[in-house]
Amino acid sequence: MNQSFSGTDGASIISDLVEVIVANREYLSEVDGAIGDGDHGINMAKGFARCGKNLEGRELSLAEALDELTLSLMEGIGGSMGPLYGSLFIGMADQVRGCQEIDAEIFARMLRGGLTSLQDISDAGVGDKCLMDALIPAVEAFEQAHSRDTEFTEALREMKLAAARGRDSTRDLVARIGRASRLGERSLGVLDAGAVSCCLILTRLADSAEARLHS
Amino acid sequence: MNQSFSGTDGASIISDLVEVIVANREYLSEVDGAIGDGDHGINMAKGFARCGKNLEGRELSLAEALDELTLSLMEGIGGSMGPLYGSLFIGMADQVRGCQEIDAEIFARMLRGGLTSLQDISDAGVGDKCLMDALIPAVEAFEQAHSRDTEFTEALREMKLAAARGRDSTRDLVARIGRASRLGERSLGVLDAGAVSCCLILTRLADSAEARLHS
Amino acid sequence: MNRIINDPDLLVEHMLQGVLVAHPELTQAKDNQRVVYNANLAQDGRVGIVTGGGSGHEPAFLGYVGPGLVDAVAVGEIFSSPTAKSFFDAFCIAERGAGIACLYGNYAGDNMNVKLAMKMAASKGLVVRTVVANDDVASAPPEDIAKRRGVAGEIFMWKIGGAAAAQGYDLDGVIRVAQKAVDQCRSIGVGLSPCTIPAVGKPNFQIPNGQMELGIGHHGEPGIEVVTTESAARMAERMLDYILADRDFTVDDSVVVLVSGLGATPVMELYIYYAEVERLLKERGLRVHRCYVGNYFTSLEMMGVTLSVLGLDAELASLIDQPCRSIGMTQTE
Amino acid sequence: MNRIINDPDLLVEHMLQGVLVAHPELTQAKDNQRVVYNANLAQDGRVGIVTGGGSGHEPAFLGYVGPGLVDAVAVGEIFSSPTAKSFFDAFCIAERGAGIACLYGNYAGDNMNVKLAMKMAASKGLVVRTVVANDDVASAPPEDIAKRRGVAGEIFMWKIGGAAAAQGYDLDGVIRVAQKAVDQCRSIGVGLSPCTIPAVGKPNFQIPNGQMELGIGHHGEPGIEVVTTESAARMAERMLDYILADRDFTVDDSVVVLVSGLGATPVMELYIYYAEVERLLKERGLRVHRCYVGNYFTSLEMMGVTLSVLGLDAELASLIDQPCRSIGMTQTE
Ligand SMILES: Nc1ncnc2c1ncn2[C@@H]1O[C@H](COP(=O)(O)OP(=O)(O)O)[C@@H](O)[C@H]1O
Ligand SMILES: Nc1ncnc2c1ncn2[C@@H]1O[C@H](COP(=O)(O)OP(=O)(O)O)[C@@H](O)[C@H]1O
Ligand SMILES: [Mg+2]
Ligand SMILES: [Mg+2]
Ligand SMILES: [Mg+2]
Ligand SMILES: [Mg+2]
Repeated sequence: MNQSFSGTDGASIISDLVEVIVANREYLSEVDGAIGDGDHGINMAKGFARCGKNLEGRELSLAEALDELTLSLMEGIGGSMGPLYGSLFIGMADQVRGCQEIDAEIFARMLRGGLTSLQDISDAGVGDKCLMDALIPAVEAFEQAHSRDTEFTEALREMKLAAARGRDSTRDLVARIGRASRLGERSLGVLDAGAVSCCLILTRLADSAEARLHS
Repeated sequence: MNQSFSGTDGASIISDLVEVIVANREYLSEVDGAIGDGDHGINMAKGFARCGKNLEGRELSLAEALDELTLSLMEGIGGSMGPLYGSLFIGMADQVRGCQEIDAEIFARMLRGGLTSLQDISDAGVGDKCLMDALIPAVEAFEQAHSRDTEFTEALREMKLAAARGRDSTRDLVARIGRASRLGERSLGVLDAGAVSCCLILTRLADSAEARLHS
Repeated sequence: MNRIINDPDLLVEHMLQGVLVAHPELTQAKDNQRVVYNANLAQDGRVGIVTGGGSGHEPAFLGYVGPGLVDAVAVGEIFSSPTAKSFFDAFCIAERGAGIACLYGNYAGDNMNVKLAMKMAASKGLVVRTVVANDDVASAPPEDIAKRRGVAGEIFMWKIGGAAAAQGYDLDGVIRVAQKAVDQCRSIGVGLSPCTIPAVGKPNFQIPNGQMELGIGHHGEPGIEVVTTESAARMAERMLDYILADRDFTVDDSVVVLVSGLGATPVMELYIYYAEVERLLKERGLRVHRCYVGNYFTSLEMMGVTLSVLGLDAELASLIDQPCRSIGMTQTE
Repeated sequence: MNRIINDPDLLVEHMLQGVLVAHPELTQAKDNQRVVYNANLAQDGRVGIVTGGGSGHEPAFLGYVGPGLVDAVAVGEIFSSPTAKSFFDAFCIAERGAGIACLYGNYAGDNMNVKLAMKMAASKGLVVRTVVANDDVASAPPEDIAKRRGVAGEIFMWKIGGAAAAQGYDLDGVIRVAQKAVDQCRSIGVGLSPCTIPAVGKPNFQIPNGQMELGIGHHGEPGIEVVTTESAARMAERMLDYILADRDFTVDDSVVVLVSGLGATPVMELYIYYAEVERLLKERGLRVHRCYVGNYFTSLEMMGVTLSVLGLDAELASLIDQPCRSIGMTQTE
């Protein structure tokens, strides 16, 4: 009944994240192009692809694989995305170090750890039209579902829904952060690129975890 | 019967030339703008206006007034127009130095002297789509009329006609000299700015001389 | 867009190739191509000067590496902060036993990456201190001065900090004078045309023809107002008014002025503009100790100009006059 | 058009105001504002170096006045030769008892005005000799080499001539080496966008977006061909091919390369381009003794680049390495 997945299968879980970002390179840049400078897909794919190369043929724990991803982002991207997503993943890694099995409790701590670490370097929050609009509701949705004793699978589903809703909410927001804030009201009506990439990552992470769940 | 005009009234004759160029500043630039860089009126007016200032309130022989014009052009314009028109006017001045009266014979020598001096520094000729297209036929027309013993007045009229015809001929020429030569065939169909200014100068010179003729 | 490039995704790599073959006095870090440093750094116990920032601002940042200026620079993608690792590697290279002064501009990405780099440095026992340039008066009101962006005034910070390090100042001293250079400097820019990042292929902001954007940032960050383009004289007056309203320069001995083109403005126009600035400063009783007019800190092929004014005391005056040599600035005797 | 100017008819006057207040080491002739000279000219019996040309090419021409370079310069209107009187006045100022080398570029207006100025000079007993740069291979075929225009290679002529004069060469010697610099130099340019003379208000030639004009002149004179814009590598190869086909540089000890932006091309791209040039030269067995990459000779805000290659012998190598100081070029040690 208490579902979990193995903490030793990190390389393949993170490879899934690499795959989804690289596959959405053009789409993410297109979204960024509407109100940003059109390079979000380029930036993200650069760092994630670098990680993909580093993971090839290796067996890593989830913590180790998250560390690899962090390093690739921090060494490969720079800009704001390197430190922001880097902080997110290092914060996650810190919560799963030494964990053989990841259950919903640990997964919740991992998500919160990532968010807290990210908030160390970003003041942004819900409503700023940025990746926080997807991340914060998703983390909270998982935590709430878990605190209601919902099953891991169901909590993951609620996390995905919240991430997607958060992503979509950015359409009606005026950007208060990053390049798009230049546009003021003109940033209305389109999605935020960071929220889109964050939702892609969380969704794939949930699917990867779910596929590996056992009781 | 042997018409002439006084060689002591130079300042007022040259002032007439200044007036016509300054009055046509915009027009000359407009003509240059079609296939050149649109500054012929600016360039010419700058030098001629400078001369106008220097002539103010002075009594000068025709030679002295032409020297003033030369100096103003050479010191004031630079580019190609300074030396070209400067050479024309210094060449004219050299032929009328010390002349109390200017008759058709001297006038013909003055025109030829100007052309020869100009040809010292320019290889251009009829057909190149430049000021030579107005100048050379005009000088030749006056000389021929004079050699046929035509009256001074009539020779001036023939000179004006030839200058205007020469100016108009540039419409159907492809520029072989100066900026407009960049355009090749595309320089067809519009007048050459230098031919226009040259025609204005010769016409006004003829009118000025004619108004002062006495027998 | 019509540009002289090979691959829009490899602009920085290709630029670095050119810079390195053209300037043997610069070297690339062995294990990090995005770190460029002075090849002739003596192991002499002086404070190391590091900076870094996005590319597309050339000669900034790497054009200020050289004797009397910056020792090592972290190089980012176009208009994008270098990685934390690059800042860290630059620290390691510049370290010569007296600590590192990391002198950079106030942008979200740079702040985050420097912060992470300093964590890495701390774990290796490196002493790194920072000065963060925030000279752009247009980017936030005086009560939010810490939010202001760094623009061309960063060059003063490097010049002053680099001269101090060359003279043997300790880390405290270098930080003190570099911070003084920032505190006593104010800048503002005006944009007359947008610029295009080649990988993007079209401008990601617009300035209507015949209009100018006052207070625009080095990456097209929004300015204070968009108005019909004025005469150089009026532009200079308007910009100087913002600068002089923000800080009282009459308390200084004299001022240094830096007029930088944003990339596509002809040098002729920078001098036309400078003539007006000089006249206005004189009218207001300010004496110009030294001036710099040229393309010192650009934004790709943007048209426009930035004006920076630095108030001097005796110490800054002596440091600004020291010799230096680099792609972007060479000063003799 | 959107520019930083006061009055389109007074650009040169206003630029000179700025240049003169910014650079106290430069002076304007008392009775001719269009002559600018090195304020610290010693009365030392050296050959005087004079040049001149239209404005809008900054830092050329006046930016090359300084020790080790040009002594006095005649300043023309935008893209228009200085007056004969200005050339003459520049001769008089630069004369220090050893004659004048007038080193200028091959343009109809300049040729005429220099010719007239030399007549004036002869009547005052001044000895003036000329070298006329004609380095632009695109402007006429080899059999018409005397018709070719002078472009950025003029800078080599000034540098070499100026260094020779500083070393005490007599007039014969200065003319000989300056002529050698011209004879052993070839240049070619490529334009990616037109430029606008402010008094005219619109470009007086066009380059379609996405196309490049190979062999374009510094005032938009027609080039050899207009083709779709290529990679920097292909551009460099095509341009170098023209240069190397025109003169055999393998006979020289080594070469100097000058890559100059035409005004609006980002410095980043000049380095991307230079990396390709360097590679190609190496492939062809040519050794680069020294290179210059930057905005050395511009055409207002035109986008594009010129490539100049100078073949060196021992004498030219020693002269090109001499120190010099000016707005456009400062070389130490
Ligand atoms: N301080 C911040 N906190 C959280 N997210 C941010 C912050 N700044 C920017 N972002 C996110 O970054 C995204 C843009 O990323 P990207 O295009 O890669 O970088 P850049 O804006 O430098 O080109 C935005 O869509 C936004 O979601
Ligand atoms: N070598 C030459 N000989 C005679 N006329 C010339 C020559 N070169 C140019 N022109 C004349 O000059 C005119 C252009 O003058 P202007 O516009 O003042 O100079 P620029 O072409 O330098 O802008 C042309 O229309 C042509 O008639
Ligand atoms: Mg972006
Ligand atoms: Mg970006
Ligand atoms: Mg013209
Ligand atoms: Mg002209």
